[in-house]
Amino acid sequence: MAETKTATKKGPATRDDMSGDPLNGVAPETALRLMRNMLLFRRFEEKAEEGYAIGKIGGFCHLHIGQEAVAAGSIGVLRADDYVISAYREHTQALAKGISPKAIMAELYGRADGCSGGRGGSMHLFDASKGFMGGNGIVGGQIPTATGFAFAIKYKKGDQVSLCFLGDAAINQGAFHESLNLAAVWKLPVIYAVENNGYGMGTAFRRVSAREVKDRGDGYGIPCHRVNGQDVIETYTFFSKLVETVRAGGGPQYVDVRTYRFKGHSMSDPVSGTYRSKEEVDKRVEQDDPIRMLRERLFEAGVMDQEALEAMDNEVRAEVNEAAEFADASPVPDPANLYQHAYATINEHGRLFVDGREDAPRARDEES
Amino acid sequence: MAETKTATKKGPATRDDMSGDPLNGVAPETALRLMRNMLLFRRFEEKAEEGYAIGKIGGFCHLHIGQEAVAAGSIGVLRADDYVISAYREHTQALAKGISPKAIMAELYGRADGCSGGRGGSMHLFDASKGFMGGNGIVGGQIPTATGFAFAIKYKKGDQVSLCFLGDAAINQGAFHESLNLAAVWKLPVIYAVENNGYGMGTAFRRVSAREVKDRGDGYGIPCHRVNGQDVIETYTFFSKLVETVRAGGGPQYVDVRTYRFKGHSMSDPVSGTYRSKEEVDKRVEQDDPIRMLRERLFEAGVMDQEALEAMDNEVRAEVNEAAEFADASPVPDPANLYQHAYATINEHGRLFVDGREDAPRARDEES
Amino acid sequence: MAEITYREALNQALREEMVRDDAVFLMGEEVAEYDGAYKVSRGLLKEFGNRRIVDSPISELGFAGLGVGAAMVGLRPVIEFMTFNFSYLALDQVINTAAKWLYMSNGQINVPIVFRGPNGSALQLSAQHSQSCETYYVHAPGVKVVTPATPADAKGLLKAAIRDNDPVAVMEGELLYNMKGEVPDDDDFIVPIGKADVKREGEDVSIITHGKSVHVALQAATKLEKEGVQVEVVDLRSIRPLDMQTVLASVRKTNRAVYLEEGWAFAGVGAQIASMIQEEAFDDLDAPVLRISQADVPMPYAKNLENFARPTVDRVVKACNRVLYRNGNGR
Amino acid sequence: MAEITYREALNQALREEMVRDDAVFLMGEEVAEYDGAYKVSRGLLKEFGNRRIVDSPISELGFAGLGVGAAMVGLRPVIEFMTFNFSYLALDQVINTAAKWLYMSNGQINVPIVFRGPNGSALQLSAQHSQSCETYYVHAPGVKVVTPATPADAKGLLKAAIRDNDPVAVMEGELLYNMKGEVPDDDDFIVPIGKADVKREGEDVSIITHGKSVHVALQAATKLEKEGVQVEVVDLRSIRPLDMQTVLASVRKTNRAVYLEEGWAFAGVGAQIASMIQEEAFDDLDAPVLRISQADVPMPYAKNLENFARPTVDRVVKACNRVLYRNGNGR
Ligand SMILES: Cc1ncc(C[n+]2csc(CCOP(=O)(O)OP(=O)(O)O)c2C)c(N)n1
Ligand SMILES: Cc1ncc(C[n+]2csc(CCOP(=O)(O)OP(=O)(O)O)c2C)c(N)n1
Ligand SMILES: [Mg+2]
Ligand SMILES: [Mg+2]
Repeated sequence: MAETKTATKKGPATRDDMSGDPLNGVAPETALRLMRNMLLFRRFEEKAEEGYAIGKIGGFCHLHIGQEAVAAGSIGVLRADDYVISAYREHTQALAKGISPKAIMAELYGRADGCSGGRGGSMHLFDASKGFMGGNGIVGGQIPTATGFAFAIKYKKGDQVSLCFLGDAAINQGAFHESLNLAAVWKLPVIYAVENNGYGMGTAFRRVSAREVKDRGDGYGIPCHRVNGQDVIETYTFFSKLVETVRAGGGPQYVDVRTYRFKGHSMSDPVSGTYRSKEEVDKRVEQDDPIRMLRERLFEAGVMDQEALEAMDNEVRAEVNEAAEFADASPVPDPANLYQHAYATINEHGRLFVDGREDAPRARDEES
Repeated sequence: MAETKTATKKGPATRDDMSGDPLNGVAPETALRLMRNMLLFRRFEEKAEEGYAIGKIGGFCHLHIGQEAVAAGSIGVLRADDYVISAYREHTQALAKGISPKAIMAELYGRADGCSGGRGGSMHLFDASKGFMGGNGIVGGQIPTATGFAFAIKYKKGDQVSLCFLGDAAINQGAFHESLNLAAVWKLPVIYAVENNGYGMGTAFRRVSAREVKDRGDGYGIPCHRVNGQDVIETYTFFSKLVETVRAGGGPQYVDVRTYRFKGHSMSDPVSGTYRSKEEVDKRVEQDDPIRMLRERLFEAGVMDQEALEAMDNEVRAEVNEAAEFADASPVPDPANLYQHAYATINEHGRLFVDGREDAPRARDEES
Repeated sequence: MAEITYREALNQALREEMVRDDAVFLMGEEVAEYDGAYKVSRGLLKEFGNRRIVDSPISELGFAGLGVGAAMVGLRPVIEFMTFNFSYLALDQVINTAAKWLYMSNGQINVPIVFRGPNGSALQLSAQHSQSCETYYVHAPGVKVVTPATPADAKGLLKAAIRDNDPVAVMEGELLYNMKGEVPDDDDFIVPIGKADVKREGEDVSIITHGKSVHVALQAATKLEKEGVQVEVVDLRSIRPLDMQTVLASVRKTNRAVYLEEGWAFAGVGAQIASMIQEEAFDDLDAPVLRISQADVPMPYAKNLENFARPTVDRVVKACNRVLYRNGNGR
Repeated sequence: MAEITYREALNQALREEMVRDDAVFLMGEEVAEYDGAYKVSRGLLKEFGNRRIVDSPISELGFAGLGVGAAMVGLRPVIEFMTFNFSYLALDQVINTAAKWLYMSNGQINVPIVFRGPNGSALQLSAQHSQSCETYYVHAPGVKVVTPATPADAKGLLKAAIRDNDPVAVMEGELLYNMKGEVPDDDDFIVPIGKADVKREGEDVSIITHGKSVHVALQAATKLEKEGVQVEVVDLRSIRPLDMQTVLASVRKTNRAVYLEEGWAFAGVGAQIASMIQEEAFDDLDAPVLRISQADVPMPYAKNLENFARPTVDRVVKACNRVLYRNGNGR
């Protein structure tokens, strides 16, 4: 593993309860599950990177490497019927919410068995049955949607939670502002989790904001929190409480989740060079690798040893390889279905499609 | 005058300097000018109301009665080359920035001599030569524009100020959020003055915001202020300082200007009934009339007496009557100019207008 | 059948669908305590309470997007734009989310939402408040657009829109709200989306139109009748989906067509219909399809300019005469 | 004359106009330190500093609107949208402010602003990132829209746009940035807005098109030439204003026309042009004007679906054959 070489470094992992428990009260099996998830996320993203390099994956592709603890530690506390929606950097979040690596990889490959039938690609993963409601490629576009999920939950008197991921750069969008106000006024069960990796593409957050991410939540009457998103135990513990608060009627919450992107913005962006130095990235990778941080905790707690970790890693790698094989074997989508799902029913009174193509569905009445 | 009957009531006028000076250090001639302006605004709006009732004015028309001190006390401290932009409730602001009552009334009447040539109407008053850059009918739409004026001022290393009026309800728009952040990041010379009259149409602000107007400016790193916009002396004193601060490079400012609308939202909205009680309105009109408040100060300071006030009022009434007569005598715009100013030059290479009308200007090349 | 106003028809449609299905709610500026800026939702707050009739802040992007999210998870939001002019602010949510979620999710997530409100010009509301916004809603696939011209169509189309599983924009007209007409009482009265309506039959020339302009077309038809010209008036009612069958049948009968619309011509609805007619009925046309629209300028405030900029009855009559190659007025 | 890329041509245009006029500045996401998401502004920060090359937050409505305000008081902003897909968020500022201020102010306030960036699809960018946005910009009067297809046009039109006193949208293409072509070195080289360009002459059929599709049209022309069909390719270059003179001259010569566009058909540019052609050259047409466009669905991600949804050379060839009433392939 990449992080083995830094095995002796001490990370900034917190010990909230002062009990000396390296897992901070998190059950060992939970901690192991978090480790497995994060490993899966890491290996999945590495595989995606590979797939992109060999041309199996196209379009825009944004990796979550370095930010795995955020997905594992937050979505990991949710129920199956809670809703998650995100932006375009959402592979691991989709995995965390229960979409299989196969279905996601097949989607990245643009295949019929993909979780979006090959129509969405990397930025648009969906499994409504698992409460994963998409990736939105428009920065900030998912924020009102998540607010709408929360509105519906409250309307139906449910106790689910709507979890909305957004990047630090997204908080400069008007959609953020309008949504937070709506959520505050109507006390909606929604958590706005800002994955604050410090950059929006090549723009450091401090260059486009006079205040910090956490402070930008002031003004709405919504509790503002900050958590170290590299430390999955801290993240998990924090979100466990927060989600229960929201479920119990605590209303909307705003979280500055501090994290760091280990890779470039997308596949075309180098890891470092223009907007951040190699030194900066190297230092953060060394200090803030979420997998290394959890490994140290697990080893210290005696819950896992190097051997067990390697076994787990091999298992996960096998799973990811299988996903890639599955994806590669999956057929491309059938062009005969091109028009399907543009509307709920494509065969209506009147023509829905006016491109003049022979294969475009005609109006119901025109066929007779 | 309407406010005569409350002449004995004490208003909440402030005495900042504890000197006992009822004018709080504001020069008597300035105070008299403010009074004249507010009287002019009041009489102008009453005349507009009349003009609407008799069908001389059409469309939407929003009166500023009750809020006169805001316009007088803030725009009153500006230079001719400072910029002002507002929403649709902007008659008095246009007057304050120096557009003549005649040109504004003619605009309301939809006449060729109107300050927008009869094309804008009540919501869209302009005089670029006086720095009055319009009324925008899209709630919040003027906020980025004002920010752009400030950007240009800084770009050209000027020392003007951009003053942006918006309603309390406009702060829930994304344009507000994006603009304040841009202004903060680039330290632009702009003042966002929220005319906080407590309502956006029939919606009380507290129903659509979990925090107060002043607090909604938190989060941007911009100084947030509050001022009593019914007290023109307080408003004038406050804006005098604020404008100097901004002119000296103090960067963007956010002001919660507390005020109250004495009339309905627009001509079709009753003064009270649905969303605010008659008692509420009556009480505010009685307590918070800006003209009455200044009159008391002036009388107390011995700068003006009832007779002088009445003389001033008569003068102002005459001016407003003249404006109405001028408007009525002004010709309607010439339909032959319908296409003019849709573009800077209407006779270009290629057709700009494709409505197929014979009178539409043709392309330059087509004519030959 | 009762004679009611267009406003009452919309109100009935909302009321009936809310009674029928608890998932239906109405959200927008002033829809609750104020009964709607144009009083379309009169009495609904009282009947259904503020859970289902919801006053929103002035945040078009936010509340339209909130509605879209709510629609994805089982509700049937009716989002009122005070006028469609303000909905440019929400367009990203309409086009990039509402219109695409079903397709991008490969059919997993329906978005049964209605966007409604007045569209087009009223009286001297100037450039920013007088726009006909059809083009912005019909261009991208994924949204349906209907434009009721009568009280019956208003009720039937709004009910159909609420029951529809796709996003539907219901574009009304401020100047139509007070119009009266016969409307079926039946709680299940629906006007199917995608069915045009021949509002008047005639053999000589077809005026094809939608929305408020239907009434201008009917006036032009009356005028022309006096000159012996029989005009057929086809009201699209639904712009997407589009009932080309009815349009083409009319053109094949009259061999001449004029498209009349309130809004601008450039890439307007008329452009689409005119080009389809010539594509599909080229040999049936005895004259080009002409289009009558607003003058290609922002709508001016002054009454005389506004009237001059509008697509008037006279302009429609003139266009009909042109496609009939006659001089008009019996000359 | 030098052979440079479309990207370099745009870069030169920006540079030259910035040297020429201090009022010109460039603002957008990643335009400065990152040299532009597509490297169009490479080196400009270094040359002009951060007063004039300005990285903005992700606030399309805000910074587009800021540009509009700056333009009103004497600057000449060039606002880069990273792609036009994101500009739906800014549409209110484009249509309700930029496009209307001059008119509403009775000619007092000019808005000399340029909105520019890539438009249309690239490779597998899916539904939200592949849209052709012309319709949203051309429908309302007050904005001009140009769509350069070659490096020379890119340079000449961007320079013209920056010097123009109205808002101009310059719609580029991600897939065009690397294309090479001859470009005049002259600092005052301008391609006038409103002048179409006959990119290839022919007698048999006119393909009228704009933007990236020009190259598809040229390929179709080459293919058809082998079958003995002489195609004329008319590149509008400017959609508003529209050079109908050149379009009509071509149609009057060939008597047959196909409109090709990248985007959707419904109320697209092709609809406008097709309807104008039949309005103004009805008697010259030997066949209906056909339109070839993207399939009427959100752009799917999978490569095979994307290719299937695109308006391909084959589809254009087929349409030409149809208006020529021939079966194609010499059959
Ligand atoms: C509305 C919009 N503007 C611009 C873009 C282009 N863009 C894609 S990602 C991105 C940066 C977003 O940064 P952030 O929100 O911090 O998320 P991160 O990539 O760091 O996860 C930009 C500018 C976009 N997709 N949508
Ligand atoms: C974007 C937009 N949404 C809605 C409206 C309709 N509208 C006009 S004024 C108004 C209320 C605005 O209230 P506020 O900003 O407080 O200003 P006030 O009228 O109190 O001066 C509304 C909702 C509009 N003009 N623009
Ligand atoms: Mg980021
Ligand atoms: Mg208000």
